Amino acid sequence: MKKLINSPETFVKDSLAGMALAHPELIKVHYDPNFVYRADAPVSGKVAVISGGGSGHEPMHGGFVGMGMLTAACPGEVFTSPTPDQMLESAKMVNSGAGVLYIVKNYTGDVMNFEMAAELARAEGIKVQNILIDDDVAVKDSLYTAGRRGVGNTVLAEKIVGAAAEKGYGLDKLADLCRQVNINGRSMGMAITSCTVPAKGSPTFELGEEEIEVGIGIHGEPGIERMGMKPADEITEMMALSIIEDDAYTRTVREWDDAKGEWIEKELVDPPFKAGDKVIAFVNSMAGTPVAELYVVYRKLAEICEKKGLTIVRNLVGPYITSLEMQGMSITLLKVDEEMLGLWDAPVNTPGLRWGV
Amino acid sequence: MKKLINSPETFVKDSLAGMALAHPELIKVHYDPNFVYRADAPVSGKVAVISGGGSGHEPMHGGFVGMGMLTAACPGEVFTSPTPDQMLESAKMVNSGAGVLYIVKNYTGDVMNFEMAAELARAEGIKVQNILIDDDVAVKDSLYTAGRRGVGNTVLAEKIVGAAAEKGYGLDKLADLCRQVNINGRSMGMAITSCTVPAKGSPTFELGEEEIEVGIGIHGEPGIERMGMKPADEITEMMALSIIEDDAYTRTVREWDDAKGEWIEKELVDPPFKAGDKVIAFVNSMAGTPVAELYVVYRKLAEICEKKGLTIVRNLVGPYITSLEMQGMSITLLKVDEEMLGLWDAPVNTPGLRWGV
Amino acid sequence: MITKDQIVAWLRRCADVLAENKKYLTDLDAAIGDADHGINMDRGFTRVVSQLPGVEDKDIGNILKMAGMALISSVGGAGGPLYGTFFMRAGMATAGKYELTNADVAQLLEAALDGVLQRGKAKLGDKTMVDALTPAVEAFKQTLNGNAETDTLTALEAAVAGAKGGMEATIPLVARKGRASYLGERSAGHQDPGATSSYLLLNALLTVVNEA
Amino acid sequence: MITKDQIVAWLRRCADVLAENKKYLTDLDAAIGDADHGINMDRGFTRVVSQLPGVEDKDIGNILKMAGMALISSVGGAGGPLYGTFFMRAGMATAGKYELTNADVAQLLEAALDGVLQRGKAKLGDKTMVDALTPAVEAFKQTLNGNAETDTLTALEAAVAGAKGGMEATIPLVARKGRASYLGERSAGHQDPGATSSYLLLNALLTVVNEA
Ligand SMILES: Nc1ncnc2c1ncn2[C@@H]1O[C@H](COP(=O)(O)OP(=O)(O)O)[C@@H](O)[C@H]1O
Ligand SMILES: Nc1ncnc2c1ncn2[C@@H]1O[C@H](COP(=O)(O)OP(=O)(O)O)[C@@H](O)[C@H]1O
Ligand SMILES: [Mg+2]
Ligand SMILES: [Mg+2]
Ligand SMILES: [Mg+2]
Ligand SMILES: [Mg+2]
Repeated sequence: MKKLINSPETFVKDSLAGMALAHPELIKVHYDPNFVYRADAPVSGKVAVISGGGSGHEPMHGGFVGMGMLTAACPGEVFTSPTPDQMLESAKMVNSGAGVLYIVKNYTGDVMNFEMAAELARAEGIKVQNILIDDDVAVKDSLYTAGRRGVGNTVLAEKIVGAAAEKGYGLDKLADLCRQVNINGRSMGMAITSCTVPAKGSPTFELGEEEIEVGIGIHGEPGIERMGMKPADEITEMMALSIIEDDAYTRTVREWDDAKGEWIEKELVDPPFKAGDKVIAFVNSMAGTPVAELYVVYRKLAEICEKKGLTIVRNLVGPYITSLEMQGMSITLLKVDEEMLGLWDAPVNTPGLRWGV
Repeated sequence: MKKLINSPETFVKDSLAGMALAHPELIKVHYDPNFVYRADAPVSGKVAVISGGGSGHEPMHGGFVGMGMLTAACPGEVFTSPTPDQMLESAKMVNSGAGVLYIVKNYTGDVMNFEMAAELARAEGIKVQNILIDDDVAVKDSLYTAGRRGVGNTVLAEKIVGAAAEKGYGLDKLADLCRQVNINGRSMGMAITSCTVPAKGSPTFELGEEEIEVGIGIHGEPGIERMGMKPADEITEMMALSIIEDDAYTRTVREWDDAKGEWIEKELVDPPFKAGDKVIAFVNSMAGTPVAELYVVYRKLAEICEKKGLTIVRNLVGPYITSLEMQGMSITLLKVDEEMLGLWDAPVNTPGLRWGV
Repeated sequence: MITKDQIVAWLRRCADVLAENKKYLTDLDAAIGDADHGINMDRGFTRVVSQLPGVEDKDIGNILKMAGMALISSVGGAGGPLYGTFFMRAGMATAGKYELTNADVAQLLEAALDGVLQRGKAKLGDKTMVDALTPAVEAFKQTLNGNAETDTLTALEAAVAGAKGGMEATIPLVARKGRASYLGERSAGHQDPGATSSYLLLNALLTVVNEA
Repeated sequence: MITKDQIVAWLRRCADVLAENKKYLTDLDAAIGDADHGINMDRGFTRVVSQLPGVEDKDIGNILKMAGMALISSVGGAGGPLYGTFFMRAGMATAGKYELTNADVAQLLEAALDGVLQRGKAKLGDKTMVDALTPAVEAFKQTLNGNAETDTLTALEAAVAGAKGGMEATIPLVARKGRASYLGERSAGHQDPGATSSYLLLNALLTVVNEA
């Protein structure tokens, strides 16, 4: 295994230390438990937006901490959900009194750890809400699975919800917004090469010289189909259509009901895309695929969206939610209304995403 | 070969088309000859700053076209210098009358093509100056070679010189500034894996399971030394010291003398770094190395700079001058004065680099 | 009867067994998950052992709660909250005790399994650790049933046999919970890593009691 | 004597030969350069051939200048300006002509080589195309020397032999110009791609003249 690390054990901390040194004006890093937080937190009167997940997806989440996006981020070990103490301690550090929104990608581990964290935080008198992101249309039969994975739409949700928190949205309104962003966004990914988890030291899966896998997750989870390499346009079309033509999607999520004081089950439905929708189009590199190739994909994606009557009002092209050094890409489309669009355009100043400042 | 392209022949154009679609407010693309130019060019009264080189290094150069950076960029075929007609036509398109500065990376092909372009542009009455970037300390015995290659410092030069052009610097003053940036910056690169040129279809070089090559160029040019994989800290130290302890470097460059109306030879000397210097530190991914690993490198680089008495006043960490999908990284240190620092901080709005707007 | 010292020995033994089986569990997880289960469990029990000295003189309840807390704050992923809850509940069920009767052990196991079920909401046959834990707890209780004289060793042997059977029975199953569920039909034919670690943990207890 | 039609045939022949040797030249360039020389030259001569119909009825000077322009605006890299200049200068040296005497050919070759030297500033022994072109031009002139009767074929044969010798002589050399120079001593032991393409281009002329 060849990586620019000192050892699998020190990788996450060394990387956090480097990020802290590179961006002292934006972020600070707390160790044991590990979390990244806004240099100016707590921000008086504002709800704190906290996310987290396994490491290996950088810049997500730590690189999205800063003005107009996350208030804190909890990095786990590589590809392993962080632990409740990280989530709790970061909440205590950045809570201004206005409460905390945990943005949680839908993986069993993340969900359970964030639920435990929420219970612990509530026990300490912090108002908390957990909102799931589950946007990966590659997960089929989701009635019989842990449901759709949280992938690319997480980045868009963190930007939009972070901007709303900056604007002063209260916790409930923020949770509503985050749920709206979640149900209106869909993604799909593909891999050209496998990633290698440092502690494992060998590739998670093997692809042949001319093979790709479509539908993979950001942890190298197997996809829908393994197939021969194809021109970028064909791959893009296949993935874009899977997203655009995806039916209404119904599932049950667990959210905290403050009035009842308990977790309740909620049915959420993602409405399908339709002609006339305005979307943010996000073409993401799994890390190893260079931006020049992403633009080849974007070219075709724009053509398909136009053909399908979707208007791309904004776009994001680059490595934002990665999978270690994996080559491959993902596409996310998020239907936006004027409110979301305004929040997307609002200033953001983080190590990984910056505009308007 | 697995890449997200449609064919080696269409790669450059497809990618340019995607970039144009993604950033219509910033840039436009002209085909046959190919160049990227500012959507609002020519910018009245301002010197046009044009660069270019082989494709495969994205976001450089096309991704650096926009307010506060390049006025135009000429992409060649992958790893092949662009041709004089691209450089000439782009100059004609964006010249406001204040003249054109060509920023040229020091490769035989680039130098000759840009010299031909300058001659052609002058014949059409355009004021032109060519300034070389040659910052790669890995090239030894440069008396007997084509000299040091232009690598990471090109990105910093394009930012600083672009900001100065935006501020209204005249052509001569701009050329002086660019020369200053060049002689004060030094870089070194390393590869973990080879890149694959699309038209060739197989890796440019082979590295073993546990081998790296230090001193490689951005086209997969061989380095100084092939060695076993080492911890990131060791690699970083080796490279940082090669840069920081590099002696004064003297070479002859060809520049146009407007008074004499001919090319003249000029001796330039890079002063060595010394304690007390303020530097911009740039840790760059060759594309395939994720940002989390770059921060591991940055951590150690910051430590070494401090030990050597260099103050890092700004930093840039990410994939900015890449080598197709190569895994690896480069380090650039640029000694800056107040003028350069102010220009570095000035607003920039391009697909690849954005702040202050 | 299981003593406090045996509980402490169990936790140390768990750490040893998980260190030995780190690669094995990780490889099982690579096939249908994300290749970290062994690494996570090893990290967790290393933490448990490092915190043992601070609680060794406390009661069994406190020792097991410490183990639960240590797992929760060091394992992460799905394993962390599940095994963390397992040991937290085990600790709550044995609060104040310095030795455990067979009935105490049965209560411990039942409470721990309940915690896992509540936290993870998996059902038997979902191809998770529940598939190893459930038959183990059942077998333990059944062996005791109406027979207060049964020795702990016999009951534990039955429990471990149950866990082993449950673990092996996960092989043909299609996962319906956790990361393996994303594979759908493709998850069949592989043994579940969590069921395997559950078997190893119970077997470690048997070994310790056996050695006494 | 070389006719205009032979010059046109030469350019077409160059395109064929470079297409055939695209991989060979690229592989040579991979060893000590950046693996594009064959690809670049092939692209360049494809452009030349595509533009031939527009100038086929013009004089040799115009045809060669067109080739030079086409190469300059399609090859890029080091090869583009160098071979572009080669053909531009060849065109300037043959302006207005529809056939070339031996002396004309000598002038053409000399002017073309001069252009390459001025543009690239390489010296003999720097391990570049100059190492193939210089002995070729020398041999051509020498064969003619004081002997107006020598037929073009004989002189060209000598030139091509000179190019071949020069090309092969690049193998042990350490490069001092172009991308290969970055390798220092490591560039020794490899044949220079540019010297090889120069030999191929001259050999194409010989083939065409031979066929007549
Ligand atoms: N909902 C659940 N209930 C019970 N056990 C589960 C559940 N989800 C996953 N597991 C168990 O967790 C194991 C995986 O643990 P681990 O690899 O540590 O977590 P992760 O999947 O987050 O990487 C699975 O093999 C399975 O036995
Ligand atoms: N300064 C020079 N003068 C003459 N020939 C040169 C010079 N530099 C390079 N060459 C020739 O150019 C060839 C490489 O051409 P090519 O691969 O097309 O360009 P690049 O090096 O830009 O990729 C070399 O093999 C060498 O013969
Ligand atoms: Mg995991
Ligand atoms: Mg080249
Ligand atoms: Mg796992
Ligand atoms: Mg070349």
